[in-house]
Amino acid sequence: MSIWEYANPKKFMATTTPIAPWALYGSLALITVGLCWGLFLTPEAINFGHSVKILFVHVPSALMAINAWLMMMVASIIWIVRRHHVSALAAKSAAPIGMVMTVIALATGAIWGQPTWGTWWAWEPRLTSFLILFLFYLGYIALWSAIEDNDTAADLTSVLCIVGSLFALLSRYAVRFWGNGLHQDSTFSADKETHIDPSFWWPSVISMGGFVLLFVALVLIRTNTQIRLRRADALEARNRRQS
Amino acid sequence: MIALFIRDLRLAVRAGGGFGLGLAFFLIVVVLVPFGVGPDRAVLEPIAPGILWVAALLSCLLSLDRIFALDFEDGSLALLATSPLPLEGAVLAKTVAHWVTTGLPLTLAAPALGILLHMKPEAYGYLFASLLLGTPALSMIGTFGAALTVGLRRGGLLLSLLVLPLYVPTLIFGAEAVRRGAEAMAVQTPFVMLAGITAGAFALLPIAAAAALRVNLR
Amino acid sequence: MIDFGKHTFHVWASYGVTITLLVGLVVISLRQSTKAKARLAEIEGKNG
Amino acid sequence: MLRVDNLTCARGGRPVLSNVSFDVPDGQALILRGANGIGKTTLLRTLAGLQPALSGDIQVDEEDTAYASHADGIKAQLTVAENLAFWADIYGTDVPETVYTDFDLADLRERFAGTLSAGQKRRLGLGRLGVIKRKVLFLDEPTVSLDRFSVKLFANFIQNRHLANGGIAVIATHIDLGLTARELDLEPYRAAIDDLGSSDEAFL
Repeated sequence: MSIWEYANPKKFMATTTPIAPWALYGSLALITVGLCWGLFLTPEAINFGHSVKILFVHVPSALMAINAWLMMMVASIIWIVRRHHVSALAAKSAAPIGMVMTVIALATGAIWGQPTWGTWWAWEPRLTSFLILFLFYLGYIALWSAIEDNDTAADLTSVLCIVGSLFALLSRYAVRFWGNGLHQDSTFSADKETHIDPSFWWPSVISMGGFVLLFVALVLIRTNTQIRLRRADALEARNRRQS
Repeated sequence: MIALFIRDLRLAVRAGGGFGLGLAFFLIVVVLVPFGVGPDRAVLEPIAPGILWVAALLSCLLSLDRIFALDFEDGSLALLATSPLPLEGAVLAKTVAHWVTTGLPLTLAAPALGILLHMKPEAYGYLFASLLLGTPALSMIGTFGAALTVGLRRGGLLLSLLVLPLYVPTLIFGAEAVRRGAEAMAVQTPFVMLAGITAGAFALLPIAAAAALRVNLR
Repeated sequence: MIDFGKHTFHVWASYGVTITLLVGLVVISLRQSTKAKARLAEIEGKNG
Repeated sequence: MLRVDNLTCARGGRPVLSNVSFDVPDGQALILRGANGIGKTTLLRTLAGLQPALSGDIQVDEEDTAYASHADGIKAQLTVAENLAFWADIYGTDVPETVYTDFDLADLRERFAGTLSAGQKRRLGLGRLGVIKRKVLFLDEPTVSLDRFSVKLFANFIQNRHLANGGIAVIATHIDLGLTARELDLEPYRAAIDDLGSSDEAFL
């Protein structure tokens, strides 16, 4: 049975509906364990003190914000090539999750940097590129809600997502180029390659796993919701025609 | 394609006030800034390139939704879609027409307005060059946004939301090129990137815009 | 409240923001899901 | 020759007409009849390539088709001559004098299209067909807002100028054009209520 079998909405819903709750509660458990472990059982970092604990939420949310958009881009390409409704609806469902992850990444990044920069917001290249990513998510979700016809909406949002991905990549480098241009090299950038010594390793892996699982679970739940709404609309339309 | 370009120019001149609309808005924005920021030279001079670029960007944004809306309503777009002229060609003609009526006048007027903002004398050449290179990209990206939102009610607001993030790279490299030029620093990178974005936009976006138009004409 | 040295506020603030946003997202998603299930069940019930 | 076999076309993701089949040899016209909303416009738009068919096949030389709907794409700020010249440039042809006589536009030549009456605008819209010289025409209610005399002009143009030179025309209209042409009633092709093929079907 090829993977495209799952493109059939009814089959997708049948197979994923039982899994979704497990994934959701599993992810919440993982996140709770990861964060508690990180909060209470890890020592102070050498020169950052306890603020290093913010990384346990900032790094996963930042990674998920970017991966959510990549997932939406892949789903958009699948929709344009193979016209599978599930992938279009999955992209539509993933957008709000990606946006929330971006907001979390922005907030925690700003809080993380506050002691170093002395202000709550600094136009630091990394944070600014998340701000731009947030605008991309906003535009994408707004386009979905502005179009009534489902297929047209799926097509146009897919085109926007693909073109947007190229410009998001471009913005990332433009912002890095522009950030240095300000001659104010931020002393510390919340860089994912920060060297994490062993005692921090486990909690961050667990919370990262939790975030990924949460994203998958929420995408499954929200996609099934979209499928149910589409099915309800289709049934209603048919009943109206038959009566 | 040339026929469509000439027709659009003629229509712009006769009906929509043509060159005036974008230019007037550009002037207003640039004149307003000192009232907001204060007339102090020390404040205005460093930010002059940025203001002129943001004002140019907003003026482009202003006239985007008229690119396809009129032709969509009176059926010309459907007739063009069924004509021998490929939609990609029509999109290109429309983009260049939009640039000539909006981007070009801005580029020519910007140095004059630089004086209002006490801009550094060295920056004028770079300002003109960066706008000349950058505004076509603004028109092309804007036309793509207009193709996405043609036919939608309240499309104008949505169009600005979609196009704004796409404008960021051009704005950054454009303004940066002028700023570095004014401080006699190396300007190759921003100019090369600016030209790269414009070239890339003209290569890729007509195809995406034509695809969006076909979807909206369905 | 457990003291995290001079960054106590920062740590709790970032965790607070994260948890409220995540919980909010989960709750909204679940509520939308149950609403959709109810609507679908009602329509499927109507025409057998 | 235009050949269509078991074409199914959709509107808003729903099939409206299914298994439509007909042939129109050169020099012939086909009049589409049917109640409003049956799908005449959808069929013509699908034939013209403006929207994809759900299934079925259309055999015609793409390069030689043209479409015209009641939204006739006339620019109010251009004169009649400029409007026609524009379409001539797009199609790579020139504006023959016969267009002005066929559609009684001679005295309106320099008038701005915005100042024309609905009937005159309609004649200008149809004048475009004379300019673009395309073999296969898909016309959606071309005679709307035309008076009796102008309808005669249009029928005359189609009969003597278009069909006589081996052209093909598929026309959706409610009135009798006085053309010697086959009529096709679309009622039997109306799509069944839950006909398959629509985008909703994947969810039912």
